[in-house]
Amino acid sequence: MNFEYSEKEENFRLEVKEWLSKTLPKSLSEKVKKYQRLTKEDYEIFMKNLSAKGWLAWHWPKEYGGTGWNAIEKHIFEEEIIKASAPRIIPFGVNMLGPVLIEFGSEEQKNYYLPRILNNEDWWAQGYSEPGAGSDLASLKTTAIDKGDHYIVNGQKTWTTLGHHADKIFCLVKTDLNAKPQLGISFLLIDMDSPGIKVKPIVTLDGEHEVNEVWFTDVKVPKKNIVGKENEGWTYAKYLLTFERTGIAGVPYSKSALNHLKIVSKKSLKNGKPLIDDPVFSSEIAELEIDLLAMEIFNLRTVNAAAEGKAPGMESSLLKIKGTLVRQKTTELLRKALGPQALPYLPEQFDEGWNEMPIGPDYAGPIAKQYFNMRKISIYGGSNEIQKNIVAKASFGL
Amino acid sequence: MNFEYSEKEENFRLEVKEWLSKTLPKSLSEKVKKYQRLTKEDYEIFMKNLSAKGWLAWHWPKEYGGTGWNAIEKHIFEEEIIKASAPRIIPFGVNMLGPVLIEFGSEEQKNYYLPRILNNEDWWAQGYSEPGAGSDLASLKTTAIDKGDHYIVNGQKTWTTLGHHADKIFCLVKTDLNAKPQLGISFLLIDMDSPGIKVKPIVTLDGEHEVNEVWFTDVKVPKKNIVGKENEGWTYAKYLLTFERTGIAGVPYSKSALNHLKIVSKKSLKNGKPLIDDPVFSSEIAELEIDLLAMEIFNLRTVNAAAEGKAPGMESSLLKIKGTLVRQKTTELLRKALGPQALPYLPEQFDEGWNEMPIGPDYAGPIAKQYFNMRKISIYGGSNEIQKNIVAKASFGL
Amino acid sequence: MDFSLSEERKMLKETVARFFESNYKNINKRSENVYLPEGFCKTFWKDSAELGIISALVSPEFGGLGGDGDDISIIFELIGKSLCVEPFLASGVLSSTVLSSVSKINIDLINEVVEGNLLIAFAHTEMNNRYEDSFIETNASLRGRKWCLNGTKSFVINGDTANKVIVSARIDGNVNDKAGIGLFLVDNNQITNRSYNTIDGYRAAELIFDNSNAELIAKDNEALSCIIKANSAGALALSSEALGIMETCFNLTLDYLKTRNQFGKTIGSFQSIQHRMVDMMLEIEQVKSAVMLASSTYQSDAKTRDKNISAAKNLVGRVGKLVAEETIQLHGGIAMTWEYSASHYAKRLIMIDHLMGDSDYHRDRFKLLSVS
Amino acid sequence: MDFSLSEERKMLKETVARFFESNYKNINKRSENVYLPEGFCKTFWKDSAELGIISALVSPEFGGLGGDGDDISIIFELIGKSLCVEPFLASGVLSSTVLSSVSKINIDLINEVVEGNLLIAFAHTEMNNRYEDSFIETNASLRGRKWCLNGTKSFVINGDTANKVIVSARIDGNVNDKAGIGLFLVDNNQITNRSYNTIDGYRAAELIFDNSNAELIAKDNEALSCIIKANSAGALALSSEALGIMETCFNLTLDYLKTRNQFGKTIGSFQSIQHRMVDMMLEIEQVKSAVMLASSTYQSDAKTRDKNISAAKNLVGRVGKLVAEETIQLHGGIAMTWEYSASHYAKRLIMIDHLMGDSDYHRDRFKLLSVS
Repeated sequence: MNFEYSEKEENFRLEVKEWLSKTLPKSLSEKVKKYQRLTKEDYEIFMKNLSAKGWLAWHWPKEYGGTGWNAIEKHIFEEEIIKASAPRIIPFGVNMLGPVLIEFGSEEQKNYYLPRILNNEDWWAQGYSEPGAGSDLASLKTTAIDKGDHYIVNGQKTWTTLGHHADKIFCLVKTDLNAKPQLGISFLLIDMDSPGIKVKPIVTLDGEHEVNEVWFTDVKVPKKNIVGKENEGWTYAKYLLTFERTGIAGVPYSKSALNHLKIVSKKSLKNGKPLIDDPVFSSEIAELEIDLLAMEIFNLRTVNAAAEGKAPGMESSLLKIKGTLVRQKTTELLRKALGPQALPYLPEQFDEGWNEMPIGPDYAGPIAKQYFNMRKISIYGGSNEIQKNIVAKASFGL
Repeated sequence: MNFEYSEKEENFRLEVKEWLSKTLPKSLSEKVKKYQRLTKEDYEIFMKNLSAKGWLAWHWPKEYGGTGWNAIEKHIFEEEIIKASAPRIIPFGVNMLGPVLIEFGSEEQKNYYLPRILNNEDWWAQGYSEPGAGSDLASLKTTAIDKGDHYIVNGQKTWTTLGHHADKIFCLVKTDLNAKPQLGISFLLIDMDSPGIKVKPIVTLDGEHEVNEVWFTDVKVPKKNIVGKENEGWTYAKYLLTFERTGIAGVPYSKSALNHLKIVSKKSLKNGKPLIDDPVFSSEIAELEIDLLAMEIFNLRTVNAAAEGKAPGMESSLLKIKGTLVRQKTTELLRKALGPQALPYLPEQFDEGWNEMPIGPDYAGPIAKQYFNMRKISIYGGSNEIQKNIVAKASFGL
Repeated sequence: MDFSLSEERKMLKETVARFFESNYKNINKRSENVYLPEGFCKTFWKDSAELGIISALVSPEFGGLGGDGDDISIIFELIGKSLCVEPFLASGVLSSTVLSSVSKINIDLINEVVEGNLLIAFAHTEMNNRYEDSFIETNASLRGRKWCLNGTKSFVINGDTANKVIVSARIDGNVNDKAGIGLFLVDNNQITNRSYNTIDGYRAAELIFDNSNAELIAKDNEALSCIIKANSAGALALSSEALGIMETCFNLTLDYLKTRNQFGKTIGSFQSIQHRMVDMMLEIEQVKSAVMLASSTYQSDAKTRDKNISAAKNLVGRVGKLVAEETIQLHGGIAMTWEYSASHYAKRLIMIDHLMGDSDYHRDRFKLLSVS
Repeated sequence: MDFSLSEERKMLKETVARFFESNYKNINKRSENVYLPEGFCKTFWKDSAELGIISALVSPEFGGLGGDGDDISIIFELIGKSLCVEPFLASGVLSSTVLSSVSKINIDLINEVVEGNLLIAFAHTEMNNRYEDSFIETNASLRGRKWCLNGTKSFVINGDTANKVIVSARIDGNVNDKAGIGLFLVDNNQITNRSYNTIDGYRAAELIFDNSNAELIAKDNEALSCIIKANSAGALALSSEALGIMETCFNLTLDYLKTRNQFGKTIGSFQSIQHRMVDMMLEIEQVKSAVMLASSTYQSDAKTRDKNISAAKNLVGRVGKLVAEETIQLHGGIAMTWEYSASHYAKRLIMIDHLMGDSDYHRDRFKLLSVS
């Protein structure tokens, strides 16, 4: 066995790295490093550069304008953009809707939407979750009533990430009201400027606005906006959920956070000495580093299997669980490392251009906020509890 | 609030302590301290002394020859006998069958059995568990078929502690074969020398023989040996399970084990220095000590409530869970403290009179063995999982 | 043994509970108070004083009506339940503990505090002082016959609106020496401050001393033992507050589990969730027990007091993390929102571990004190 | 990247698996072997040698057919699954690693080991040496031109039946000095031993050296780096063995959960049990990953080798405890019995943490090595 990358793969990594160093504005990566709020434009700059390079659709086959990369290349690409502190690629259009349209969309839909995604003409949002249906998507209540050539949509979606920037939203809606849960659901594309749509911000516990509620009141949606067949939306939604996710463990995020943790622990003092010299605290870091090291190999094993065409089974679920635990633990130790320096909360500090003196060291500001924010990762995208149910059912026959 | 004992209680403690120092043979407490195997006589010596003092039936009301102690006195008594390294009081007759007979037995049964228990004339065993029914007592399969003036008993009991010493056994048996689980069960007293009874030792993972299988083949049991009414044995069994158990958390055991842990950690060397000076290891000890300190107060709160006549509810279950975890953690740290010294296994070392040189320090021998043995405490007496089910059902309404 | 509260304390508990309930009913009220100019509600504070809540934190010897460990713990458990941000900790516990522990007692000053007329903050923490008692860089020197302070104190809770501040400063010796420490009383007009909210809703400030005039109230051993006592009193108060928060978190979660449906059943009917609730309940009972022990021995010798308080605060740190994280996880998304109270309880619970010594600090202190 | 085994190794794995399976089928067979005079089965050992299993642990350079990290890890994972007690660790890994790492290679000796004719034990641990590489009290001195040893070595696995023993001893310097260490080869007729079984079924011995004649095979830096390499090789072997045990424990538990009924349902149908099984499975995958990393970098520079092996052994210690305890707890009483195999797997798994460095030791070593 040998876990080193091939020369070809190393060259590819170098190409990504060099491209990023040339095209990613320093001011932008600085904002990301400082956890400052990103504007719509900040995301778009990076995504437009990716478009120009032909790398935006990194999960698509070549024939549709994608990269055609295998799982290892995707993994390298993702590692490098995270290491470079680039903004994240907003996944809703390019990584989520795109693959669904490629697999299930009509020719007309493909011809219209895919180029627009490739050129960043539409900002897509995802309309899955509802107030009464978190991890249990099958019990959703938003309805789309057939009115001949259009549907009338009523209901409410929630946790819509960056929905306030969106031009369009893909939604799961109930088209057959009498069907059982999971049945009678359709996959619908909706313009956000349709009359009757209202976006309300949700402020999260860290005081930030990233997610939204989206309310639909008698929203008219043309019938051609349905993807695939009526009442079969659940199949398409599931396709997305099982879609190969090489990055699910968030290894590069945890690696960079662990690195940060070591730096902070060197600077934080306990009894006048660097905290990292405290045997108990450094032991916690060491065991976390070991967990992460093992998880990186576990992740690579899965990436490699995917590159060889094997479908990821319970590995995705296990990596999701461990990935979130490791990442949360890193933010916890960062918070603990600060001691009382974790207390101050200056929301204005995360605005672009803020250049007052921080309270305490410059790295302290975002840390407690990040700790609380990161509680979400074990909840969304199928909570860790749901992942455990999936594994138990699929792998144990229990 | 004030957690100090009253003068009366302190005097009582002194009385117990002094009595123990006078009557408990030094050779016996040494055997207990060294975890040596106790003979039937070892147990009986101590219990006979208790009888003579009138303290054997420490859970019984005065009118039946018991002590009539309240929960705090019982708690003090139990603490002191453990501190003195006395053998444990075999509970099956005096603490288990006794209270059941007092509550549900016929006058004839009370007159016959209770004095015999008080005078240690019978060694009782408990016949509840069966191979197919561990925590799930209701599904037991041992049958007692009505034959007019007697029953014919067939079946198998298991985990019968010290059953190889027993003269008599109280059993739960199925008397109505058509009844649903929990119904049709009777509480039967059986002579161990009845024809058709066979006791087979179970050797546990630590190589010791304490528990047994008891096989019944066409065993004839007189009808007068049934306690209470036929088919209502489940009620009496439950009475025992809910019977006030002030010692369920095992606080005095854990306190003495923690003390031992500190001594061992002072003697064990790491890089030539006492292990207790290792910051990580001593931190584990400190947090365990804190857990135990809190549990001791939690236990006292419950003892106190019991002394005031309040029935213990979910507290018993919570204390059982935490008590086993703390005690198991203590044995784990003891094992870890030894390092490679935990490896040797000399079963003969636990025989009375063994006086060869031990391998390594004299305290090392029993430690790993004890660690493995203590895995049982979270399984028996209603596993920790069962305790959690009970709490969830009773306290949450979930 | 006596596990019950005296009749007087039961009444106190009921009165204060009712008062908090009617004034701090929902989380929006609290959020409003957080953004008032003072970072808390002056009227509420004044009303609390009139009701005798501050008085209950001070011993009769100094004009109060309580001041025992049990009093602190009763009141702060209720503070935890209502999540109130009034300066009970700064003025009611930390400063009044110092003022009533020095040898030169200023009874008038304590009276003013008890009546809520005067707000006094306790400024000991510095940027490089994690939680240590004697690690002090702020400098005190004599100019003629007047003391004058130079340096910066950090994370001073309610340090911006306090009328006066009790400040620890180094008169002599090296930064971590146990000797050479002084405690000073400083008027707020002698201090420049930069104030901000903390992530858990309190108001704190950096206090800058630039040749600030100061009155010496204790020095050397006396000063250090006052600092230690104040920090222990604060840790006891915060442990009790944390207990109140944990109980609330548990109840909020239980209610949610009973009503929220997923896959056609209440979430609470899932066994894995039930077992986690039992784990939480058990640990909260442990915390309750540790807090009871700490509060009942608060009046003992310093070693017993500090050992039991460290045991409680360490356990609070560990269990607090469990309860805060489980409360959010078992709720799911809703507990991630600002709108829902659980998120604020969780934040305060976590941040209590960053005040008056975290679980690591108190574990180490317990270790030292438990060696007999 | 290459996560798969070569065709040769796949064949090796299959052959060895089949061999273990047919010779070590049930736990009673193992218990019999444990109580044989040697503490293992000589016939089985000889057969293993003929099949090439010892050879697979030694590099072709020294007459073996393997010797890479992957070879060690394949064979010891299978040893874990069959729980066999033959002296693969002592003679196959520890001693042959030393013999093939010193500068004065004695190829004939290695051949004898590979062929199973000669059993060599590695005696480094002492009563006061926890897991340290250089903490050595046993003394070596020159009498004329002959080396002679005095002292006691403890917990020497298979030290009683070994024909020869490799012994670390101090030639010079203080007890924990890195310099002044020698490695010696000693005939068993020079040694008094006291032998006993370990709680996990192995045979070990105390070896007493009383002016024992010894042959020096390495000293100073060379000796120390051989000791470190042998200990790392042993830790890799034990980590792989632990992985095999964990996989077996998991499968035994899963089978039991599927068949055992309680309250009218299989235990496995309870959600809280299912979630704990997922936790176990996840951690076993982590261990598998860490062992893969460690074995694939075994031939790298010493620092990389030792760092990754320490990572694996630390994780094995932590996860081993989880798996052993959960295996017993989820089974219930049956796993407390000597008769049922799970108890023996659990015991070996736990005791592996007491060999070649426990989880604390390897965490500390990882800490030192991960500072770049």
